[in-house]
Amino acid sequence: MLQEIGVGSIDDLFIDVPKTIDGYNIPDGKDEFTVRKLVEELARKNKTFEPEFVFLGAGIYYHYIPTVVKHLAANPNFVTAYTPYQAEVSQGTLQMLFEYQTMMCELTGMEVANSSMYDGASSFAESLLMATRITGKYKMLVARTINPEYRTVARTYTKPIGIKIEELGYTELGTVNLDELKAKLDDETAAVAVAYPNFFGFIEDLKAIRSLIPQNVVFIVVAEPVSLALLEAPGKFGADIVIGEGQSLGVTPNLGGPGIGFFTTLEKHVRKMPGRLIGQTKDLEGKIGYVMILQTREQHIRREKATSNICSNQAYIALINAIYLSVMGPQGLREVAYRSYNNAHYLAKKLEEAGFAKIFSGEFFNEFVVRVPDDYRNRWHEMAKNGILGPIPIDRVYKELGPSALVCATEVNTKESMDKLVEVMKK
Amino acid sequence: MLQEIGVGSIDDLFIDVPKTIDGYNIPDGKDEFTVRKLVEELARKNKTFEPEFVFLGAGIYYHYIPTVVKHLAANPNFVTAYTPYQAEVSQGTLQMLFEYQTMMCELTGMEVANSSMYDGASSFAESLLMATRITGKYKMLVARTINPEYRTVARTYTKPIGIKIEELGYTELGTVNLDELKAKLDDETAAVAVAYPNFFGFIEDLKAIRSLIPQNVVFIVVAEPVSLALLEAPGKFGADIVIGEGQSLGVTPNLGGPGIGFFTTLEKHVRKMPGRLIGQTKDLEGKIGYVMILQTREQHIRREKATSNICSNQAYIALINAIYLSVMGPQGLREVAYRSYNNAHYLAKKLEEAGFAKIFSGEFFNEFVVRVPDDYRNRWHEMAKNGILGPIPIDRVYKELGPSALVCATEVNTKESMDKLVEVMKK
Amino acid sequence: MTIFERSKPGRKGYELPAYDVPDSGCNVPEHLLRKDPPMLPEVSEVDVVRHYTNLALKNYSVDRGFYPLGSCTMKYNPKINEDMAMLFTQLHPFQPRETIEGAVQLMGHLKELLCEITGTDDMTLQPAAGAHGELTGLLIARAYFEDIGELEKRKKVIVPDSAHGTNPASAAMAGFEVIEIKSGPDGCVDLEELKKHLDDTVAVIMLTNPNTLGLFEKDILTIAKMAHDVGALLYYDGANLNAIMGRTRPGDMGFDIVHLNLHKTFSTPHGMGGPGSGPIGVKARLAPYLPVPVVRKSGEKYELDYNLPKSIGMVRTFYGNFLVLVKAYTYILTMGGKGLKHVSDMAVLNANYLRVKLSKTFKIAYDRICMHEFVIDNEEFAKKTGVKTLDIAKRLLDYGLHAPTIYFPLIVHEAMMIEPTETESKQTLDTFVEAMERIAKEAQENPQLVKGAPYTTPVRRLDDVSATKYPVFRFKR
Amino acid sequence: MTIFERSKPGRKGYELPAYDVPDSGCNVPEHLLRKDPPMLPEVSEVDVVRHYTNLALKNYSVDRGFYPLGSCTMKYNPKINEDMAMLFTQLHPFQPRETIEGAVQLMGHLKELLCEITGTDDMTLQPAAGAHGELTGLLIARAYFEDIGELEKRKKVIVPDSAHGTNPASAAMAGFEVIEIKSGPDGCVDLEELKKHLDDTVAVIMLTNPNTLGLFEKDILTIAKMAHDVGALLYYDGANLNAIMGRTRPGDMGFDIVHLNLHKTFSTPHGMGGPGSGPIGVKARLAPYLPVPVVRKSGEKYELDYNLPKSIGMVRTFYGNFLVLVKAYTYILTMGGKGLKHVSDMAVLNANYLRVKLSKTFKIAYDRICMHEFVIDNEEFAKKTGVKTLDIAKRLLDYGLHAPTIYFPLIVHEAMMIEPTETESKQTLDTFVEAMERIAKEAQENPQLVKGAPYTTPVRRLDDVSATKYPVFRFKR
Repeated sequence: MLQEIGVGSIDDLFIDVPKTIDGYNIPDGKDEFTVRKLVEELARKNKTFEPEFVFLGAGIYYHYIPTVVKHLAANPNFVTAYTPYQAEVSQGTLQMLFEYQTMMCELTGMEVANSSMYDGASSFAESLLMATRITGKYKMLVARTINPEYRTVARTYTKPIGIKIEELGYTELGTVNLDELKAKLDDETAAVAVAYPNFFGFIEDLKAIRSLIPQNVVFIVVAEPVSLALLEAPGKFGADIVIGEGQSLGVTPNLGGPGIGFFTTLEKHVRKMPGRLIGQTKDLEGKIGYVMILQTREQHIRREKATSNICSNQAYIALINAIYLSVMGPQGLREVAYRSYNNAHYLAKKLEEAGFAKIFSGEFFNEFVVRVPDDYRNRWHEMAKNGILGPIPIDRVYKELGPSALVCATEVNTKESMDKLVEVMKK
Repeated sequence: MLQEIGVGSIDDLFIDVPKTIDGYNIPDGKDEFTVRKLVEELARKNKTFEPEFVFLGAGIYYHYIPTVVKHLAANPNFVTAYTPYQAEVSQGTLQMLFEYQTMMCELTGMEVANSSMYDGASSFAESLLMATRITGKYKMLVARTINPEYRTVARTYTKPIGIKIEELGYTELGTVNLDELKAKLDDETAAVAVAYPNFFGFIEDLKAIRSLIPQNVVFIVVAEPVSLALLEAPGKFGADIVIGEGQSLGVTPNLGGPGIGFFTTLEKHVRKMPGRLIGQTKDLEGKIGYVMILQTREQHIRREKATSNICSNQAYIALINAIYLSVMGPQGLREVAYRSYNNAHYLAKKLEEAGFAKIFSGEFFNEFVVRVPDDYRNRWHEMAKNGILGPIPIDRVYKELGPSALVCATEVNTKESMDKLVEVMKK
Repeated sequence: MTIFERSKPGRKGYELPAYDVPDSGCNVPEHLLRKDPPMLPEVSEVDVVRHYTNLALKNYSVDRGFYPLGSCTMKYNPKINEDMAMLFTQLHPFQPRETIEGAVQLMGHLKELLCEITGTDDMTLQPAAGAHGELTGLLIARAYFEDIGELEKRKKVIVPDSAHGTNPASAAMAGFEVIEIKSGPDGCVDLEELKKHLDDTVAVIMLTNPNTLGLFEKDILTIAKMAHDVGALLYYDGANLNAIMGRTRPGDMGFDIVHLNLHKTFSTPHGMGGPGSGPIGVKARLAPYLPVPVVRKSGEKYELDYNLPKSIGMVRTFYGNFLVLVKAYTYILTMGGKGLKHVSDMAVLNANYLRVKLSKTFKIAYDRICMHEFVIDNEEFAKKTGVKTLDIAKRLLDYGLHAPTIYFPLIVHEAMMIEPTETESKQTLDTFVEAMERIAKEAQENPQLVKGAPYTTPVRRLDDVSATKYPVFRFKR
Repeated sequence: MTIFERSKPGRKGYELPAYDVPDSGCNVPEHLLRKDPPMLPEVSEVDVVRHYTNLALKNYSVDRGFYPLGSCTMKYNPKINEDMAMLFTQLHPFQPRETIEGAVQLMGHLKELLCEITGTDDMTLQPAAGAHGELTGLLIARAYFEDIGELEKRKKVIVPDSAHGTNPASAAMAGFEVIEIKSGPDGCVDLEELKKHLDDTVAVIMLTNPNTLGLFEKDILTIAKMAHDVGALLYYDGANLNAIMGRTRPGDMGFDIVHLNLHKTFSTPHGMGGPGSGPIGVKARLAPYLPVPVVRKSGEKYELDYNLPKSIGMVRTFYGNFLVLVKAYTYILTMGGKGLKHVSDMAVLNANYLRVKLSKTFKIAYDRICMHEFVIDNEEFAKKTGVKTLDIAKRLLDYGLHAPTIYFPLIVHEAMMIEPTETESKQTLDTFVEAMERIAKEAQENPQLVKGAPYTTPVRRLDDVSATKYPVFRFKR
């Protein structure tokens, strides 16, 4: 090959490159059997928990994942394909994403979904940027009951372009303070954002909130997708943008990543929307096919005027979501949502009986906050040693609450495991 | 659907069936999450060993299996396809089997390989039946150094049609007694069968054996396929049939099954051969393709005059063999064979130094037999408790040897693990 | 392109760990050392990946679509079965008994479940396939007759002409003489014909019930009595068990030896032709002849019983295709007793639905209520249109479907044997009917179109004849 | 057919375990309860399996064949990476710190390896993709200038016209003004042009090196000095790192902020568009601004440092796409230091071989020694034959190959940007050359043939224009 190229050595191909190093200070490569041992050793230094003994949610949830999900998603023609730049040999990807978009529209009650964002937090951040593009305004009213990490990420994203985020407090119901909302709303307000259910697990009254917000203010809802099988779709209440984290739809916890951000909106806003969109079309013989559409919004064409810089996204996780939703269907997802709801309420009652008072009195979905003893954090570590991933203490983030923990239950918890938790927490 | 059929109920479809039961005395079905728990519980009741601490072979071997083998074989278009009855939509299966046949021919030095048998033992049994078809004779001289289970299976298969198996003993070299062979050979002899390497791990001198056998006597060699990367191919010595167990070519031990029997012979014998054969052909546009050939030998056409009743075989395991051999190539397989050989010889020396004398003095491949104390069997169980799957005691099967154990090493054993074995055996 | 043509000298796709065992040198005598390395592929990991990925793309499979091969029971293979089998791959068959407690328990429990399903008293899980089970069953019969001193006179095995090809081949391998008897006009065993051949020279009658026409042998109880009256044994070919679960059991009908195909009824995947598993259940008096080891309950635990002095021996090494057993066990736990009955109900419903729908266009060989499968008779169709069953089968491939079993059973000319299984939806069945109807229309309007099929497959119609006449057994440079 | 069209009311593919928790009743206010269930598919397990199995069959992938997308580095993804990632799927990001010791150690070790590879002092693994990393890097630059009181004056980011589209978009998101500068006649940064725009109003210069023409910016040391002389920072777009490993490091060349695409250079699969991972390495003075948490060595152990008061905050939740990190870590262990150098050597060798071979038939935009990729300029070819780059790309699909990146970089008209990567064999490259040559011939002899391509794909050429003009965003009944 060198001869064909007309050079004498490989080094000749690198004449332009300043030789600043001669190789790396990195050990030599290893065969796969040795590598396997090394990585397995690291894996053994982690502790994994039986899902039924996990009571930790806070944005990442353990759910039953049907066996087929993993099997189908493992197909190398999904795993090792790239962005469908050549649509004719990417119909698998494109149709899958089109169907994913449809499912997310259905869950949220919205008209358009993109084909994925990095995670719930970056989706949230992008929704605020989009609100500014829609309204030309820079003031955001953001509920303090939105996931704290989402709000941190949003601040990181929005600060450079001058967006100002004002927080909306919560009441003893555990939901957004409507009086404060009324007071802070003004002509400068671009958007109001709440979570549904919120970080504490409580169900915001979207109807009441929307009724307070003028039509030209963008209404953003951060939704937990499993809950939407039980709760009315935000689209029905006049949301402009509904976003969230899709991990709970068939994705393992993965130490928090990869998950997936979903992003939905209304057709009238679509040209302000970030991310990739797949649309239906026909081929020259009239056969239905799918392609990327509205790419003029995107960075590779519109460059600095793009609606976002996102390019690589989480398409593979969208596949997992789509397979999961296909297996579960409307009935299965509702069963999951209802069991999660019911388990959380059973657990709340048991914990209350055991002396762990609920801090909020509103209606919650599958999480809620309880008062805990001052030394709870130690107990939490202790429980982990014994195979229970208990409710996470949240008083470092919500200092105003005092000693408190966020309790989570999903359909994977059992009566037995919940009774056990109550018993262990009492000690 | 019932209406379309014109019956009132499902029961009406079963009018001919005598209703002897009303359902089974079997518990109701369970969801997959519960089933998973139940089966995992059974799995936990087994003990698995780190491969490097396994010194047990005797026909089933632990080897390094490259990661790709499992990934590629998991393709559902291999797993859930059936016998390639419609060749045009089974070219994946057919080409793979054609290539598998080629690889087995190459390893054994033979001209034709079929596309698989159940296991090494049934391959062996079928080779004796084939010898009778070729010669019209019924006396078989079978080395006692052939795997005892193979000989048991062969007796089961051959007894009904009147084949008589006479055993050939072994010398202190650990290989077949040539004088006995000479003495027992007569005009009634259909075949002589030896193993290469044999059950004790010793390398039969195929050249010397063949030189004693008349050309019209069928020479059957039971071969260990990994060893054939190091040892001369039996085909080179004039074998008529070379068969064996293919588990060592990339297949996990699987508690002994599934493995695969390979079966190779010469073109002149092919019409007497059992099992399915794949051949190359062309389609009507001249494109190369593959089909099942010589089916007139098979049961579905020839019925009671078929060369065998085999129909379902171990095609999927043939795929695993083919992938494994593709990854390893001639160089990799030789490396595996040589390391196995060298490890066994290192271990033999160390054991000898520790007082475990070798019982035989011939040349061996990766197994050998040592003298052990009377209470060794207890020690063997004790070692297993401590994570070492030690050399298996064989004095129940070869009573004449007295307390003895078959030691095995492959490339997965390390100096460290072998030294450890010696240390533990000494105790 | 074959993997050998992708090969390039010196290229490799593997790497072994560093090696620190001192080299002892090689003492193998020179003439026993390999001179020329085998011509195995020399390829990189990516070459291997692409080769097998592209081969897989050329296969039809159950995971791709409808696969109505009659008597093959190509039902959907639940993915959880595969995961469960993976839990047992690292066990060595000669591990100390106490270290495989879970595996033995699984086999023991599975055996009990399968005995309950078949109505038998004992069972071996050792046979690796259906035909292997047949052979095992006949060897058991043989051992039984030998034991009771009747082997000399009982040399015959009766097999109906509608039997699977493996039946006569297995009987022959077991050293019996095969007597083929003709079916009656109703497609079932002709009792008169049977009577003619039935006497105390008969060792075994082998039946498939429902038979390969998909018809239940309604005289089965009479046949059983006739067999037993002359001292013969009745053998059940389990290929078609998928039709009758939960309603009757072979043992209850009078069968003495029952084989099962775990890869048919019990949903383990077919793997392009195997591994399968063909357990053999027997009535109590035949249990002493089972191959060793037999898994037996002993108190609360299961033991491996090797102490069967009258055993036929072994039919393969170890415990059979153990991983296949794990998959079948997983399936039975999943379905449960009620679920298995439902399986048969739906399998029979689907078959009858297809039969009725197709009977509008095609001639059904025996057009009455069928069990899990039925047979189309295209003899007239072929005469009229010139389009044979083979052509229809090939044309179905163009419609993205697999063809039914063709030219079997032999007693129906131009046969198409169709078994939809219970895992197919009405939607899929309708798609198949529609394709068949369109092909029938094509056969009338443009027979050459059908005779030239398939057109859309990775290769066009292949030349079987010269492939056998001038066989190419292996790749050569 | 969409999965929604396979749906049938009431059909289901799941089953949950028996449920014994007492029903507490539902207290959600009526108006917040869902009235109409979402229109999700109602299908059986086998329906789902077939749907996705058949969709996968319609995709091209690296596991199927050559995928020479320029600047995308579609190298082979070793299977062991996938297995290793599977060992970490069950961890919750909020588990107690002491229960994720192995995961933290892995991140810590990976960070050190990547710092060594990039020549940087510290790093965040949090960004989920390349563009996400760009944004992160620019936010760090912004925070730095704010901290040193220069943000008011430094509003500009300089980007060459050959830069990836994400560069200007990321700069805009970070609140900077984008200044695009034209490349020189040699395809590299024009130093005069750069000088014209470079003053103390510039915050950052973003470069890809080698650039998108596959050319190494040979004046890079000068450019770095020019940037630093006016107090600007130099940003390295890591999309093309695969060309230079083991010979130089961005940090050594003077880059202050370096992004990596683990899904390009470090072999993690592309997953149809993601998840990726875009770590950002920085020189020591920028470390205080990294997003939290930063993994840091503390004695023999690694800790998660959240205590960075000057941090930009977070760019996503938790630790980024952690499983992708595991795969990249596995890759680096496998390749080792020497192996990574060899990767770049072979990537560059392959690209040059292709370039020289193709230069006999096509015009290479800058026909001199290239790095890991190069660009074909089909402007004349299109004028002469009427066959455009798009047509050639579509025709390549008929040859069973994926097309290169087309119409990029924008500075070459009718561009084809070709990156073969190091994992392709000469055989594969020759196959590609042959296909390209045949297409060139077709374009001359029968241009309509090429313009009508593709013919053999699951669909023919698709209508992008009306898809955007009359967008259909979702399936509707």
